Amino acid sequence: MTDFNIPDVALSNAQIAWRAAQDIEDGSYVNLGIGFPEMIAKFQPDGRDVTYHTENGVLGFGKAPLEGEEDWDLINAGKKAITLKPGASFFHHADSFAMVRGGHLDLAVLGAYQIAQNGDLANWRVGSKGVPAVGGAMDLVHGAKRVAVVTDHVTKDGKPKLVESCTFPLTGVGCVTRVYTSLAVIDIADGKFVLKEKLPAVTLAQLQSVTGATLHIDGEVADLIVPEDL
Amino acid sequence: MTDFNIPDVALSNAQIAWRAAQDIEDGSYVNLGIGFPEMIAKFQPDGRDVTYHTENGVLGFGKAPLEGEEDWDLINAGKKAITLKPGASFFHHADSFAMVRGGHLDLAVLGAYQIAQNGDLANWRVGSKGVPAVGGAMDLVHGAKRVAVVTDHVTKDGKPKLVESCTFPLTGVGCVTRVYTSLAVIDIADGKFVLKEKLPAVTLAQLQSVTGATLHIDGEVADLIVPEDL
Amino acid sequence: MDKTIPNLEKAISEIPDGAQIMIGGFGGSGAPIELIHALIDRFRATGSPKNVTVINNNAGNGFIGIAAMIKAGMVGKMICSFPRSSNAEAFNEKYLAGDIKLELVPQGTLAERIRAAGAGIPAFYTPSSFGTELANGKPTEEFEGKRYVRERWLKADFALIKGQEGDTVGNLTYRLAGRNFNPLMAMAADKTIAQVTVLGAAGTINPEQVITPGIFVDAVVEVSNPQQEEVLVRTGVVH
Amino acid sequence: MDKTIPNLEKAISEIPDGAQIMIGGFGGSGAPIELIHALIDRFRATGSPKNVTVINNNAGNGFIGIAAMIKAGMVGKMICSFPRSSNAEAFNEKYLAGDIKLELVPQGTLAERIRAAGAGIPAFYTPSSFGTELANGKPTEEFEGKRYVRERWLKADFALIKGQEGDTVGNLTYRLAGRNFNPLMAMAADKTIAQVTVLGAAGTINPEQVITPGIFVDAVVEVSNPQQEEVLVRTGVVH
Repeated sequence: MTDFNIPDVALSNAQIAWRAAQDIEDGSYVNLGIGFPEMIAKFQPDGRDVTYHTENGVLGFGKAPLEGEEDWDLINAGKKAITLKPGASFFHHADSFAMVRGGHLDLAVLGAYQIAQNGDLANWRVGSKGVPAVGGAMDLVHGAKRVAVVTDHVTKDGKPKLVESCTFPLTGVGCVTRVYTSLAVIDIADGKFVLKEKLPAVTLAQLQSVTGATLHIDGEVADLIVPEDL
Repeated sequence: MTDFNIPDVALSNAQIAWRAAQDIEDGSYVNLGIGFPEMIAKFQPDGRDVTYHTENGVLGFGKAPLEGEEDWDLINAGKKAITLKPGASFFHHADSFAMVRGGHLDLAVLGAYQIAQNGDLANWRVGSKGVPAVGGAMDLVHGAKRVAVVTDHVTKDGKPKLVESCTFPLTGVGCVTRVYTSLAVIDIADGKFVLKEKLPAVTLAQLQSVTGATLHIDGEVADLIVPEDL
Repeated sequence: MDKTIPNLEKAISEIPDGAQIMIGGFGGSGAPIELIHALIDRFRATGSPKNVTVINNNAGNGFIGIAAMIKAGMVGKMICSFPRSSNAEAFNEKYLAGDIKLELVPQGTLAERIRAAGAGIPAFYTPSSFGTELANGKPTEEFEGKRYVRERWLKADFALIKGQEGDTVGNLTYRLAGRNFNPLMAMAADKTIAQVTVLGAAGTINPEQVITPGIFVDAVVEVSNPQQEEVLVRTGVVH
Repeated sequence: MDKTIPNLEKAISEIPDGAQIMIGGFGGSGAPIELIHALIDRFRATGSPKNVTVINNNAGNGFIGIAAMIKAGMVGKMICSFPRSSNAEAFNEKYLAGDIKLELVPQGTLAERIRAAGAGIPAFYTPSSFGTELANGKPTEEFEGKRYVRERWLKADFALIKGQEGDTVGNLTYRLAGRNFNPLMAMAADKTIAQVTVLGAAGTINPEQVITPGIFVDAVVEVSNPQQEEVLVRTGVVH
């Protein structure tokens, strides 16, 4: 299916996270999904004042504490120990999801199994087997002013994650507006994937060959350039 | 219409309030409507520990402060200055009405223009003229485990306030379960007025003659006896 | 992310004609009197903002605050639960003359509609007002044998609120029963402007004691000796 | 109105077979471990309460708390948002064997359903889960061009929660992120039982700093050196 070897050129998770971090605006309120998206906070550009929200009722948390200095009553939604920044606050779960659902967050960044060209997201289970778990994902895809995804461009066995329509169970309908992948940055608008940036080493034809739906061009396609040493 | 002179025998508001106060249970949470019902707190029997709720977000308030010692940020729903008892708490309006609507109050006592035999209450306006105002009445009639009314038995011009069906705009449907009037104590059950107590000086026939719907007897009718010096 | 605004004039300067404005407070407690008066002063000086809709439990008392807004002629509509009172002449006169609109909402429904707007809940069911004229035209539904009215969220363009302590990132506490509608309105408006009696650096409020987290607040202005509405009303002060 | 209960055994003694029980906490924070363990001890000694339904965000971890309840065989059903995790074998085994039921609820919807129960709101609309399999069979509705799912309140017979400071009339505060679902569950259960780390006389908590007003709490028991769930899980403690 591909005429190029994706692992030779694909960005690492850290590089994808770095690219996503560049778009976090100064003064914004942001929720980073559990796992891979959490890494984005590490790459927040200097000089930007960002307030992080976590579903379990904390606003304004900072870095992880040193090992051995954890207070396990102070954790994030991923159950990791956190610290507080000045101006932090605690609140109960209903107020926390009022922040999510009520449109108070500027940005939520999530992981994905599949993203459809209409913005549908599938990220909570891949079938009907095993123990299902949904957490806050179905809430986070609604309400935040911007919902973005960070993901490898293809699955481990090379199948497209950007598709015409999702085959895995949906997390939300028409909710994603930007996808940061290991090969490209793609916006979703009017039911279409619109290519904004791609790795210089990958041709448009190559990128299309590993994408499950048509990539549209609307204006310039910039080079996706990230630090090499991440 | 009446063969007796009501003012000769009718209880004063203070006496009605005293009678209502006898039924307030130890350990209960109570909301007393603005105006006449507020008077009930004065007659709370000794030894009963009652926590009063007010719609504007205070639980556990006590007597009015001395004149000149008011703090006007510490008021009840009637805009009167209050004081706090140990164990009081403040909360916002949504939490306050969660207490009301969510069934957390044991008792709400309100005033009335009319009460129907099915428990309908009309107490917020008498027609379509003037400036309407509803406040918390439409919420208070729902949720409290027991909703009672204190009222004169008849209007100032002698018309029944206990009626077959209300002619004034309704506050709530089928919500009142006990009425303390200037002549009697009447329960509402299964769509009927059930007479529980009446003034010894008033005959059943006399009481019926000033009541707009049939008074049913179910078991003993006790004498309604209150302190004379109120 | 310093949300501090240096003065009242600047804090309310962006409110346009026709804005829907939530104003905190209940009776004489918790109202942002200085913000309201700054808005009236702007209207008197410039004619704007005019024809605003005000959401509050009451419709103003005496000659200050919301009553003064109404008297000044800048309010086209009130959304409230209890406009009637012994000294609410400003509203009464305009209402009886047909010069101001009124949407009357039961107090608990008003609070819940505002909270719903802040929480992204477009509609909910409440037993309040079922079977009354205030439920006319609204959908109803039965759950477990009890009947309920469906109510919609209530949003605003701006909220003017009053806090006790505030910090530069917008965290707030409230004084006594002055809390009332203020934390709810902070959640429900596109832009929330808070006057606070004590303004500190981020972190001066214990994170466990924050009542309104800063995410709900867009602008904070310090008014260190705020006027108390009830006292102004009782002493007949006119703004 | 002293709501103090002298010990854990007495605090949980009235919970019957088949009870629907909300248990506060999120991950390793804010769980009333001692109340849970007292309930397990009672079940082991008497066979009751059996076949209970537990409402919590998770389905227990390690060999303590809710995981130990499940392992003990007293839980017939879990209502939660995130049962899956790296050390949730107790639930996983029973679930995959078909020995425990699961109602999976998105986390924000779970919180709002509990809050709705406490607030007397029988149903509300949320965008969460619209168009997903978790909305199957639920009514939907469009408001201003966006589609929503109607969700019902979620009540319980009992809530077991953990506070930091408590007083004899049931007022509570919470420690850090240990707050989470605890204040909501306190509102939504017929009977709320709170363990608190510090118990004081009525009035020891500043009324402005009360997080859960006592009206929502029926019983308070002091556990002055509570175990921390995450530490128990990480050290492999078995109850």
